[in-house]
Amino acid sequence: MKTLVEAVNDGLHTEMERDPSVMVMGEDVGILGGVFRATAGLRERFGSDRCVDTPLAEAGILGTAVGLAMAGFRPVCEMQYDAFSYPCLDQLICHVGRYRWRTGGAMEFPITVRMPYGGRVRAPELHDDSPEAYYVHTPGIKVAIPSTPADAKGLLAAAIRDADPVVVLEPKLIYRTARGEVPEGEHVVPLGSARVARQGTDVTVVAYGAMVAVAEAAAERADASVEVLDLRSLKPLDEGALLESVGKTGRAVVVAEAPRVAGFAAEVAAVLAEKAILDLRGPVVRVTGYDVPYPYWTIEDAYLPSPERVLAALDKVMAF
Amino acid sequence: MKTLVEAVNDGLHTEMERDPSVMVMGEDVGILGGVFRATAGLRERFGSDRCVDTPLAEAGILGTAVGLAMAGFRPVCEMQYDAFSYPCLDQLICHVGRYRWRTGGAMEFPITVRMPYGGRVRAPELHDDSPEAYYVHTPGIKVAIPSTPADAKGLLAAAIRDADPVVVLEPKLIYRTARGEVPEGEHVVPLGSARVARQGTDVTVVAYGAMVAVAEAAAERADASVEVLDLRSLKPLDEGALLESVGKTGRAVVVAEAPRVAGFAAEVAAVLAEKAILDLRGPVVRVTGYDVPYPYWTIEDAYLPSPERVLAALDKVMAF
Amino acid sequence: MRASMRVEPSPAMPELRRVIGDGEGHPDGEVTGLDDAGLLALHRSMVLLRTYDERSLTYHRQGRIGTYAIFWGTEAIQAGSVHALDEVDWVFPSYRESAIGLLRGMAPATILAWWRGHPAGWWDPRERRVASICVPIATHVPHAAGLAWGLRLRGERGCAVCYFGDGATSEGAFHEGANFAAVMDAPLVLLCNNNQWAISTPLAAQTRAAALADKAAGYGMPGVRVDGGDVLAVYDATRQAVERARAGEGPTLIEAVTYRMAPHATADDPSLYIDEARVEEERRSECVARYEGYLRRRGLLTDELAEAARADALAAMREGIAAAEALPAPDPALVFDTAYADPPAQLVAERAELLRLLSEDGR
Amino acid sequence: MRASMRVEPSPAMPELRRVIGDGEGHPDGEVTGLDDAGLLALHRSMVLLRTYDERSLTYHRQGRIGTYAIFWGTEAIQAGSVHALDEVDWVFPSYRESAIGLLRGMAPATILAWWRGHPAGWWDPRERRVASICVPIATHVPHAAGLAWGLRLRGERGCAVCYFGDGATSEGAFHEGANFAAVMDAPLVLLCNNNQWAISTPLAAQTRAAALADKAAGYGMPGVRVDGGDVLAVYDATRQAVERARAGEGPTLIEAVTYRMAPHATADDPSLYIDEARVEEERRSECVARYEGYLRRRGLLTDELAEAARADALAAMREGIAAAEALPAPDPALVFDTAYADPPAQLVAERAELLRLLSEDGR
Ligand SMILES: Cc1ncc(C[n+]2csc(CCOP(=O)(O)OP(=O)(O)O)c2C)c(N)n1
Ligand SMILES: Cc1ncc(C[n+]2csc(CCOP(=O)(O)OP(=O)(O)O)c2C)c(N)n1
Ligand SMILES: [Mg+2]
Ligand SMILES: [Mg+2]
Repeated sequence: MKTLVEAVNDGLHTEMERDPSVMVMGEDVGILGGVFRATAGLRERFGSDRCVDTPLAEAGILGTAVGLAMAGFRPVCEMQYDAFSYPCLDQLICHVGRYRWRTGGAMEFPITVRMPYGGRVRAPELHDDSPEAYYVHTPGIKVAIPSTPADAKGLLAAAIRDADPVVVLEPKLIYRTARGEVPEGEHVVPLGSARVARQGTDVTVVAYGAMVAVAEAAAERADASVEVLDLRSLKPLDEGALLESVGKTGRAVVVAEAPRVAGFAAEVAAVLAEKAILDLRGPVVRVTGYDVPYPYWTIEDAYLPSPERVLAALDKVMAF
Repeated sequence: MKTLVEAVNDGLHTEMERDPSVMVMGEDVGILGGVFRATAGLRERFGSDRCVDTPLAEAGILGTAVGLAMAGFRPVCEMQYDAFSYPCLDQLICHVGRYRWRTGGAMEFPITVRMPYGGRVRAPELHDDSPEAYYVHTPGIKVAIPSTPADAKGLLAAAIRDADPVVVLEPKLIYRTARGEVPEGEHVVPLGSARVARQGTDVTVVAYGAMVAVAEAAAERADASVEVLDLRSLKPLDEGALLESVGKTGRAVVVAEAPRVAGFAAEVAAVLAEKAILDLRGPVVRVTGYDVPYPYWTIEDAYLPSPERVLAALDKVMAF
Repeated sequence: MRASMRVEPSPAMPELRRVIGDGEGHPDGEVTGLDDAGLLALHRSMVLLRTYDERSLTYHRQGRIGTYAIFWGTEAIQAGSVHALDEVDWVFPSYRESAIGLLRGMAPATILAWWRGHPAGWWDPRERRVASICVPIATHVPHAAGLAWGLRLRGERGCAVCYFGDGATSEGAFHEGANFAAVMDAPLVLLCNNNQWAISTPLAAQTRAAALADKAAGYGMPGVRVDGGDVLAVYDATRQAVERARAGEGPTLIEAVTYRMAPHATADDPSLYIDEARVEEERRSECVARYEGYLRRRGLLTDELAEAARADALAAMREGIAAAEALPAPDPALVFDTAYADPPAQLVAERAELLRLLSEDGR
Repeated sequence: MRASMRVEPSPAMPELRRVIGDGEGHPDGEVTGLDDAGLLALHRSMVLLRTYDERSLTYHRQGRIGTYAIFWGTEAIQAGSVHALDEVDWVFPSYRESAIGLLRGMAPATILAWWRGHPAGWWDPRERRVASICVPIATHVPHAAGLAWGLRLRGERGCAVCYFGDGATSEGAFHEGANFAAVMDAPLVLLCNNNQWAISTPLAAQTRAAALADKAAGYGMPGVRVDGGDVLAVYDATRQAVERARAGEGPTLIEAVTYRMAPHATADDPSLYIDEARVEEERRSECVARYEGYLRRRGLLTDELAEAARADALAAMREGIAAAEALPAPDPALVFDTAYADPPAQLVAERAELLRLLSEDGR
């Protein structure tokens, strides 16, 4: 049994052991082992050239990672927190997602960016963002979000081995509370395969990250038979699994903690509106964060999707 | 008759005349009058303190605009091109969209960011992006996109006068080709009101910016009676107009040149999937750019939504 | 740590500017602008900050505030600089100067509420010309530059001070803000609290500059390096920078050199990376005692005055935490109510829906 | 323009380093590392670049290439630096050095294809160790820093040169890249083409630094200022920086001072903001003629050799444009085919749909 953050740490150890071109870089990832200790032990084991404490500059981290990739490395960049990743968006959009294309496909940019993300951690502002939409919308970038320790290790391994750049968002709320069996040694969960977290027949709740548990809690209390689909990978999206589940249930609720407007939940709804219109027996309801800054933590519970909000959405969809 | 870029210029003159706290800032906006001449004449008329040539630093432009707003100004920041706005995303997400909230609503941040955007201008890479989704997804930020000269002036005026930060994306492809009557003097097109660009009964094509003309061209050639809805403002979205049109036609195609995945077209489809499900007689089809870097210009026509692609989508929706 | 491989040595740094003596070579000095009352007021400010910080750590341990960024040992930097300002001048704090508003009369309860995640921790920056606490490193440097530039444009005499750390100087936002300030002749004081650590990252892994003040030349502004534990040295450097700023001569970079004498924040475990003996040694020359020694040597500070400063500060904190704890649970509607002046209709509808749901749930 | 209000003058800048004389005080000098053949090879490189640039302007006027960023007058900076490198060293061009690959044997047709918006303008950077042309200002500085750092980690002897303009030094990306390079002891030469303009923005509105080389101290690296019209001065400064880099001594900032002697790009109308007389004056001391004068004074360059260099370059360009124009219209499938090594299934499906539609349309 490992926690989610221990699984990340295990994954990093395993992949660095396996491939000497993998290097980890970021603020405080070395001697401290990361503010969440996700990189603990790497510096002792692999040295300070392969687990690098960088200057405090996120665009510099990702920008130098582009150069390191050109030199043949597979950099794994840690952004210390979700909202502190924004300075790297310029490099991500202009270069990380485009450089392979720019070389006519000749060069690979196997860069992994990982970061803790999401809310409810009782912290001052800007420690709770869910920025996945910025990443998913960016061409050339893949995005994975685990909800279990085993997937945290397996998706990270897939990201590191992928020839394309991948952003892995780790739900920090459940870093230490999600516990589970994690396969020893090499363990890869391929990108683009969703996981049916719970079987059901009446309605599909689509979720990822910390929202999977919220969906499951709602499912537990719902009158209907609820299927919970954990997307695991947002791009590539497992459209097959999504359409299959909604094809079966005919109803869909999408749960995500990011702000609603143009968030990833909209993409899921749009795929259904285009490809499952005949299956849908009711509206596709989104249960999401709102179009406001992530609130002060004494009221964050009101902002975040809760089992109650998911249940209300389920009622609405079932009663339609 | 004015061109779209002349209308922008007219709008800037009018608003700066009207309100001495309005100031324009950006790279080459002063003595040159902007690389597209959108700010031509402002420096001569209002002086170099109100039309400021800044250092070459987009995050610095938007970041100092935050401070200028705190000092009581209404800064209008020009980003020279769409893709060169990405360095300002950090300031936008962390501060421009949050500072009012952070003061408990006490202080206003009436910042306008305007930029030429969109493709087909036969330029080297990174001069053709459609980044609206990054902006729309950001809480606290409003987004407008004109498709006519009159709206270019009116939406810009609304943006400048708005107490909240607004990003205005100006379709550079039609800067000089879109011509039309532009009201003299003060002219405001309120944010949040869409425009029926063409009446129709069978199917609604939702578009904005340069895609409105593409939608209209397709409508012209279509067998069905096509209504074209020009959103004009992406946030606030005119949900009423959207639902009314689709309520009437029962069918929807959404056209946008930005990459499809988690683009703004998904938001439109998601609103329909949630609120118009009983009206929909077929799938909501998106005609968009693709999940790839905007291509080299000898093949950009294949990437961009064309009347042909819209017609194919219309056929699909009508035949459903 | 990788060995420094500098070949051309950078110009020898001048010794840190000091005013307060140590009896070993450095005699006590004096500064312009502070009479006896001013010197004692400065002392009270330092004690207030020190008390705020020490009580906050206790409150955190008691679970009464959340994560907290300790600033023990930087009172000289904060108080020394603020006392060199006028009321019209603006202050741009980072999380490390969260309580700097106290020096402008802000209630401790407000700042404690901030650290309690309560919306009463929000404030209107214009009230006391104290900007909001900045969490993302260095991103407030352009804000301060823009505000100061704006003051100049308005022809006002105010200036601004922006606080940030050594780590912050690596960020692009610092660079762009400093450059804008210089180019726009902004009346700005860039005050770097060089505590030689950014969480676990030592200065040597942050920069190869011989001194952070060396960065000033790259912006065409003066760079000044002072002993950050010497409140009068900080005061004096700030006073001079403010004078330049008001005279239209643009920004100054002040590097206040100190050493981080506490964990980065309550969640941090520095034993993993810091030599605790060094910290202990640094704490022995901490700024409040140094200044008290100076004031006593000058015959200004008596036991009664010192005691009164402490007692008043403690009383303010006792009152502050009580007031913060007495705040009613915030209205969840606040999730929606301050983001937009004129919120999108969709958001208004979502607000209504959520509030209906919450009231149904009886929460 | 606002008057500079600097009070403390920054240290007097050393005169620009020069090697090529002008007969008035500056005698011709010599540099280490270039024998007669090397000197002549350098000349041929300059002529090749000059010819590329002049022909490109003509091709643009003829509608045969799109917008083009003219580099007339910077041949000394480009050729001088590249000739100080080994084949193992990397070059990171901005749009201003679009044709620098010519000096590594890249075909003119490739670069012309880039300016024609044709995918044949794509290249594999590893082939000649020439990175892709960087369009967003300064964003390639961290790339070059990372690559150079990577070379050091691999124990290779290569280094990298990164080219950027005066305007680029205002961007956060420049700052972060330079700082990373210094901290990581990256074997990197930061080569600033200070042509004193960023489109219409003059240096004085870009920075208050007395010299861009002044920024080096802030990163703890040497800063060198050379006459950018003196190819041998650029060569020599680069050679020394490369020596330091290979010795593990980290990066160097070279400021090559010149003046923009042409419009920013073909779309630009500098008459709106530049004093054309000044441009004319600058053009009179342009770098190719200066170097030719030097070579002739040294008896190395004959009319035949000069003529041959021009003729060969012209022939290469003639061949290049013919080859670029002979390229088949690109396959629209290329829209999809190089973004991902392993594309998402949705994208694969969209590709198929679009290609079907395009073939139905008979396009
Ligand atoms: C943009 C950004 N990146 C990362 C962080 C996380 N973080 C918080 S404090 C800190 C170290 C700051 O060091 P320094 O600037 O020296 O200030 P100090 O904390 O020492 O006062 C980091 C990395 C952040 N707040 N913002
Ligand atoms: C990030 C970014 N912002 C803006 C631009 C638009 N732009 C292209 S060239 C240029 C001026 C660059 O000046 P400088 O760095 O001095 O280089 P030069 O063109 O003079 O060689 C600008 C603003 C850009 N390419 N990238
Ligand atoms: Mg520090
Ligand atoms: Mg320039």
